Amino acid sequence: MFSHESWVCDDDSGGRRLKRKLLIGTALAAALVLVMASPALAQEDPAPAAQFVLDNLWIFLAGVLVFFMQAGFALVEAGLTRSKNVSNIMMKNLMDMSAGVLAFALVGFGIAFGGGELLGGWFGFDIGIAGVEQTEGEGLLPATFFFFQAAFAATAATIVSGAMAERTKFVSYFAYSFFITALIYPIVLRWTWGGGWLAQLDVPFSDFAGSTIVHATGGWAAMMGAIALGPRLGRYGKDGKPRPIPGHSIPFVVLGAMILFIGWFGFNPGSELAADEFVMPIALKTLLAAASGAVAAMALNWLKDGRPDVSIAANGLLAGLVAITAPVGTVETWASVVIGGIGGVIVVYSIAFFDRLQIDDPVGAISVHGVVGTFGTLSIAFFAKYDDAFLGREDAGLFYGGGLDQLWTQLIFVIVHFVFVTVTAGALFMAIKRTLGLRVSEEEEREGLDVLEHGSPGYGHDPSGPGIPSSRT
Amino acid sequence: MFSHESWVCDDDSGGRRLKRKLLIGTALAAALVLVMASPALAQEDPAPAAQFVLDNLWIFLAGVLVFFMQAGFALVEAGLTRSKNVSNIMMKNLMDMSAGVLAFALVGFGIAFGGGELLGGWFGFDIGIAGVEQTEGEGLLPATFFFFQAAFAATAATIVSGAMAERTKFVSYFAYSFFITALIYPIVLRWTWGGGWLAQLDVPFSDFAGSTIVHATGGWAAMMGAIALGPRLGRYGKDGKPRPIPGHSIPFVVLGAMILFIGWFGFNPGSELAADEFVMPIALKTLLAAASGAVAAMALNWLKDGRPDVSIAANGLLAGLVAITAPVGTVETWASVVIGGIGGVIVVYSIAFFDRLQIDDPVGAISVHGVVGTFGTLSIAFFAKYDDAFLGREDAGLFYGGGLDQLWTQLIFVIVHFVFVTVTAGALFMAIKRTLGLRVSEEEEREGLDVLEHGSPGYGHDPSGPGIPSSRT
Amino acid sequence: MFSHESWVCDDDSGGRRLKRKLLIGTALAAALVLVMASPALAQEDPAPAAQFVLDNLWIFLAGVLVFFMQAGFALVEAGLTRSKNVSNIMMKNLMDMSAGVLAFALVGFGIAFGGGELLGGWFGFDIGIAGVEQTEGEGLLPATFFFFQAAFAATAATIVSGAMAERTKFVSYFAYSFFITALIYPIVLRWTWGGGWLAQLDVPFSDFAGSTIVHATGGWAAMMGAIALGPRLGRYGKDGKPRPIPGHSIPFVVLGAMILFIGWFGFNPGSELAADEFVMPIALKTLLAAASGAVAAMALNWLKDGRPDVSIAANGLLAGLVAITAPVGTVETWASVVIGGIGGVIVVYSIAFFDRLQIDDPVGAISVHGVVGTFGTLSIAFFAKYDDAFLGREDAGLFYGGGLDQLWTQLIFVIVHFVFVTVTAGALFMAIKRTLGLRVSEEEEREGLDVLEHGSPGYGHDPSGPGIPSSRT
Amino acid sequence: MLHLVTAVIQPFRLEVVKDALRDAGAAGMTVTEVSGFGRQGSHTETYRGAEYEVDFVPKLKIEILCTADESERVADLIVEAARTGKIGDGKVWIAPIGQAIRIRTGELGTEAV
Amino acid sequence: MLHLVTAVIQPFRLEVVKDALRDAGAAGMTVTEVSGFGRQGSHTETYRGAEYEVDFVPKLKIEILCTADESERVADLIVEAARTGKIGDGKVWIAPIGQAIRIRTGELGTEAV
Amino acid sequence: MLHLVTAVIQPFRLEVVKDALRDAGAAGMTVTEVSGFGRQGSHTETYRGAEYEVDFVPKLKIEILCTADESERVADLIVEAARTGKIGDGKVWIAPIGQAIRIRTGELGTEAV
Ligand SMILES: Nc1ncnc2c1ncn2[C@@H]1O[C@H](COP(=O)(O)OP(=O)(O)O)[C@@H](O)[C@H]1O
Ligand SMILES: Nc1ncnc2c1ncn2[C@@H]1O[C@H](COP(=O)(O)OP(=O)(O)O)[C@@H](O)[C@H]1O
Ligand SMILES: Nc1ncnc2c1ncn2[C@@H]1O[C@H](COP(=O)(O)OP(=O)(O)O)[C@@H](O)[C@H]1O
Repeated sequence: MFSHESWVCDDDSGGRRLKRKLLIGTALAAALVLVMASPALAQEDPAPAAQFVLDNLWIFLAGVLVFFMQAGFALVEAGLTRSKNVSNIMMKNLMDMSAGVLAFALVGFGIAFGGGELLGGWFGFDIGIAGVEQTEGEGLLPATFFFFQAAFAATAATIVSGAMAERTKFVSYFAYSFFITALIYPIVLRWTWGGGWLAQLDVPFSDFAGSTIVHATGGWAAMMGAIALGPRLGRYGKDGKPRPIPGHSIPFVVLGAMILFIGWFGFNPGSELAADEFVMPIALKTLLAAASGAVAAMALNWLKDGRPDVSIAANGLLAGLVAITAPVGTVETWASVVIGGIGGVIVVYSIAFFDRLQIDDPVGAISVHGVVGTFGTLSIAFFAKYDDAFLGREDAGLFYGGGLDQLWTQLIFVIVHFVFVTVTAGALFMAIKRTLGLRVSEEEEREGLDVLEHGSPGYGHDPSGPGIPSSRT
Repeated sequence: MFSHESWVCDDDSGGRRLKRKLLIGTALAAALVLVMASPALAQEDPAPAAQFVLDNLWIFLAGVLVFFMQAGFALVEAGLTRSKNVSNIMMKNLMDMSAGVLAFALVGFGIAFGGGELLGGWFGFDIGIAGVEQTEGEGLLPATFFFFQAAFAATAATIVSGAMAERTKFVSYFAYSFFITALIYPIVLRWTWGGGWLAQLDVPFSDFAGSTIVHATGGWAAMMGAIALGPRLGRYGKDGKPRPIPGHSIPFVVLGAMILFIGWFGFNPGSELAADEFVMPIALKTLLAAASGAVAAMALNWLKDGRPDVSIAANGLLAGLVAITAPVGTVETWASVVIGGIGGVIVVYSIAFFDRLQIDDPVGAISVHGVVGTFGTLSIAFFAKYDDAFLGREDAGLFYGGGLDQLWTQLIFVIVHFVFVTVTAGALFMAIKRTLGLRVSEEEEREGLDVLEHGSPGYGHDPSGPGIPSSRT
Repeated sequence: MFSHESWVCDDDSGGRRLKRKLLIGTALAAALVLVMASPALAQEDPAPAAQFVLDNLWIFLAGVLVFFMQAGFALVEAGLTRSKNVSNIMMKNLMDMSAGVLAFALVGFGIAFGGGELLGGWFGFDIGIAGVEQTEGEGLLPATFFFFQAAFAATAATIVSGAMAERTKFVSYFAYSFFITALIYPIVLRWTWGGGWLAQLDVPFSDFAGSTIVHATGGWAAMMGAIALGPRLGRYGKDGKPRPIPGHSIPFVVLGAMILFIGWFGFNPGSELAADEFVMPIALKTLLAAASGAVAAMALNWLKDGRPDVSIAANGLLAGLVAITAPVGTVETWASVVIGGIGGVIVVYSIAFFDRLQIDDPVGAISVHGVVGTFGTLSIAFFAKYDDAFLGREDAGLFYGGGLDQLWTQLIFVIVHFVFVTVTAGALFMAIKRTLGLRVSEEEEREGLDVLEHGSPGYGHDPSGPGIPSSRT
Repeated sequence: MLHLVTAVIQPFRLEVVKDALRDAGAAGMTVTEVSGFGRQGSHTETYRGAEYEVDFVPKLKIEILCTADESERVADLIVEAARTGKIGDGKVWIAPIGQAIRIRTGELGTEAV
Repeated sequence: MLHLVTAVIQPFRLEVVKDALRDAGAAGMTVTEVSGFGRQGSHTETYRGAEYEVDFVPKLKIEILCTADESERVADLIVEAARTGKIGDGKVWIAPIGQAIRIRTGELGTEAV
Repeated sequence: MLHLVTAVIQPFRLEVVKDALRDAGAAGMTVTEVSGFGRQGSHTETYRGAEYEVDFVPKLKIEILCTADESERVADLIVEAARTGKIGDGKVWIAPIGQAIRIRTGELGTEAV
């Protein structure tokens, strides 16, 4: 059993917008039985029927858009790494999606949304995906809710592979991926959207579509992974000076970023979890923040380096998107431009910062998802004007005279989250390092992971053609 | 005239779920006139209006997702073949979509769904796409229904080009493509979704979204094409040992597979042909089967060869999807994981099997679509628990004590289908071989089809740059 | 303030289909206040609520599909140019989308749809995107309407970058892009969809989804840009004979065209601006015109040159789509096949024509969007049978005995449009040429724009690998 | 005394040449993708409706370091294995080499081959 | 007696060099894409905010087998056609060749060229 | 008198070799991506469940034109810098060159290097 019924909407005055609040302070399992047992309610009134289907159809389609992000991540990561590792990075993204969905179905979803509270909401556990065949009820069907959540889980997992690209053993990737999707991310979910302690605070946390819950989880885990691995061979000179290792395909990077941009219109507007009139302003703010992030990163990078780097602009687009993911429901339209733009600025400096620390992140995942995700979550404390159901009140932002309490909560949220993810992910990577080993051999790294991990190069040659293997770059 | 009106839903108790049954045993042409003549019925009740638009809008969007699969097929096929033939394979996929839609509109659709039965439902014929401008009615509009069916027809045609890649004359490709889209596939359609004899059996066939009707039709035609052509030059040594010809871009393969995965959320859930509450469980089972197929194929291949091949994992993803396409409406969620997984296992062995037979299928189309599609269709006889309107009853699967009758029907279905497609496609390819010739010259095959069939290489060089043509691989 | 409320639908007899007519002859600002002030109207009736959400959700999703076209344009343009400029072209497409949306939000949207008429509808101005946070009303929400229009604006801008590829300074690109998105395109919008003088003619213009308004604006601006720049180095021999510069990736071209094809199912059906029963026939005609355009261009090219060029077939697909964009609401299904086919024929001759004029357009943007867009708009005068709300009457086409008045209006429309765009864009490019300079240095053009404008090649090499830079093609 | 035998051949003959050399006991060779211009002449390609000449065709260059007395036989082996009889089969030439060193061991002259 | 004329040139001069050689009646040549290191020096590229040096620049290597008495003229033709006057124009060198064979016919020596 | 020193090395040693040569004052070099066949032997790759042998491994070929008396030192420097001690390190060979020209200036012989 799981608590999807908490997401059921309530169509009277107080309104659909409050649906998420219901979740807090409700005996989850009890409510489930109640709603499930009376599906007839939904059938009697013909008008809600269309709305019911519409809600589910839209969230399913939003989930499809979010799954499409997997292709975007795969391309961005492939493009920013070398061609000799291109099969490996594509395989990882394929597996994040495939194995990740299974792991989340079997273990993670139950932890995140299952009934049966342990330790007062800090943990919870339930088995698997029972109940998802149901086709009656109100609000989101279990199948719809799981579909959408599974797409998010795949996203969280996939972020890590970018930062750890070009040097991680495939078997070890499998191990860490499993634990992140089946345990670390679900526990974060439990605490937050699962109605756990962060949702039960007097001033509850606010993170509409998951700047922290999804993106920073991936970002901070990515950071621990990159630290545990160490930089790629030759990435830093003996003098400590960074020596860039250019990615092998900028068109892949930009195409990937554009696909992510498209997918985000499922990610953010879909997080409304209903087909209602709030979806469109959310979409609009998502659009403007993305645009602003790309322009800001490009402009700053142009000023700093004299030439605007294309992959930095793409990172800026994504930073704008990550930044607005948390505050998108609560801020005014103009604020989305500002928040996206700040995201774009941050990403430029953050990438340079981690480079100086010699934490080698080929795709900028730590900066885009970890740092900017955290910033986006905090921005709510300043810019929040509207109630997005999480917030539960208007004018909560400091700029609207909202006081420090939301800032305080948001700080607790991002700090606890940072500590939890870095500690658990750090332990995980250390454990793998000791047992399976985390990093491929120097020779394999030099030759490329494609041949040694997967059997043949990602860009094959024609044996009956010129007959010689293309040198692998 | 065509019988789209058979897909009209019937909103009372018996329910929308039975809509397809209506089609069986109805005088199609008669019903058409009836419903078309009374569009007012749909207008009187305001509530269905939103549902009416929603049904049509969703199936149209599902059709768009299915058309997006064309890009996925193009990429998978391009990635698994050599760069010297990349323009040719992209062109074929572009034409499957373009010429295929026209051929289906002008001929195929009438055969499949037209009024006027010949030979007791074995054949039928009607001209073209008249009536599709209608905007009133119930259920799916003619335009919507045609749009969705055309997307499916394009899919069936495109499967063949993969197995016949790198050695087929472009003009001959056009000839066979036309006959498959305009005749062979429509006749299969007529017999099944068109309400023909397989739908009129006492225990009617069951194939929800077309594991056999769409995929195996493509797959078995692909097999006959690959046999008629013979293997690519150098594909098997004089000793008969397979000598792999690596594809030129694994990132294309994985990107293509991911796009196909996305498109399948139109293919399967859209086959519900209505926006209702059954769409989401279908989507969920599609997701889980895909994930399971990819993981199973990867794991098995890892065990067998010591290194997990990336394109095999991608094939596994697609195998999971093809496998669940028929049973998706009738099986429980756990069964989708099992069926998808078996699909993934089958594809690994099947690819090896056809390789041993020296049937050269560069992309694995025969295995993914033919073999696994047939398996998926048969799986219904074992796993079916729910009624998906095709089945017309619950617990039909052997594992639920359903008896052998459904297995019998499914066997008749896949055997007749196999015989029909292999015989007609075989005759077609032989006829083309005798007349136009099927295969390019040895020299053209060696040089690549891009230059000789289309004028210039797919990866062009800069004449004012280094000034020398890149050697074509 | 802006006039989105003009798009509000009116559900009684006369019907939703007339919504656009409302816009003409209405005091825009006045109506805005009126509707905005009475949001309660929409809330009282439960049935329209689902329709209200459905309308907005669909147009938002259509906008997402249109934004996806950015990826299509990027790929087509990248594929048809050389690898040494691939980063640059991707960057431009990324910025068309990002900076373009911001420019349109800050300036263009106000000009196009703002209240306050200047000079009798020839101009109008309003600041920015105020009001878009609204979530109540009828018809399309401001946020939805802006989202969809912004996607269109990005499309218009992006067309230009293709024709000017491989030789334009990045800073100058920014300058012209800004003016096109913020001024030229919005003024065209104002005159037409914004309810300006072309909409107020006795026989108003007709351009359902923007063959002229969007595509020809891009196309003619592209023409002026290509003329102002001059051809690429080595593109024409001293004898004036064209010397082709092959694009570096035909698979990118075809993938891009397929993505554009998919996106067009947002572009055309979305231009209905409502979720109603007219969406699907529009989708169907879009499909058939695309198919017909691709087949016609391929067949003609095959006849002419003996070998069917793949990128010409892709151009044909796009030409079919551009051609049907204006008449899609007014013509019969068979006519969409004819119009798309003529579009495909035109594009083949038009590309050859501009080549003979030595106007170097690497991607065929002038032909596909300018010439075919203009043709599509004129075709209404011949083929129009239905009223699509723009037309306001049935059987307006000459072939249905509609008289010459619509032809006259359409001619005025496309001629005034041509003159306006060529004069303003011409002036713009000349001004940039005089100030910033439009074209890169000969050396930069030879080396490629990627390194000199953006810092490093689009296809990077591995410094710790073979260690030598791949020669840039 | 050492010789360097250089051959320019049709790419699809590499496999045959390699096998012939290996069977004859050749220790190694180095292969380069090259573009050839010769009697084989240019061919015409078309792109977007316009024609252009392609003067160069893809070839492979093989270099084999061997002792002076082996060089003729190596050259003959290559000629035999690479020959198709059509224009464009390529050339073999032999150049004198002063000294050779195996990097791994520092062995010199005929030892290095 | 035969010579092998080898030239390393700027890629964009190939067309001019080829035309000059063809006009002068040269029978063939073999071209290789290479990377050059020389006086032209390195240039700086930037990637994601960091700088790096690129020491090698793309060049083309042309090899022409010809008779010993033609070799000077071939070299001169190349020098003339390839010269832009800027650093990095490249080099030409001439090496003695012992024997040459046309694979197609087995013709030897000057016949083979 | 001039020599052409040719070396076939492991790709990942290029940087070291280049630095060693530059430090020793070498004026230039020309590098080509090549495929080597030798004692290092073939390795097995797998593709879609089937195995195949890859006989060739990626190598780099370096060519350095220098005066006859420098050539030994250049060769030694390369040998030293390129050596890893594993099979496949490659070879260096030295050939006599008759004449050399700098394209930019027309300088001849040792001036041209
Ligand atoms: N004079 C030459 N110098 C160097 N390479 C040559 C020369 N002539 C031909 N080649 C090379 O040999 C290849 C085949 O030569 P070609 O004249 O076309 O045919 P054939 O050798 O059969 O007469 C050419 O493509 C070129 O690479
Ligand atoms: N000593 C050398 N040996 C081999 N190739 C050389 C040598 N010196 C220069 N080259 C080649 O010639 C090219 C041009 O040389 P460079 O010194 O840059 O200019 P220039 O020839 O005008 O003096 C280099 O890029 C390299 O490919
Ligand atoms: N006889 C030869 N002629 C030309 N090149 C050779 C020869 N033998 C080896 N090579 C080149 O040297 C490389 C290394 O040679 P190999 O025999 O594998 O190792 P080692 O030089 O350490 O004995 C080969 O890959 C090939 O490129």
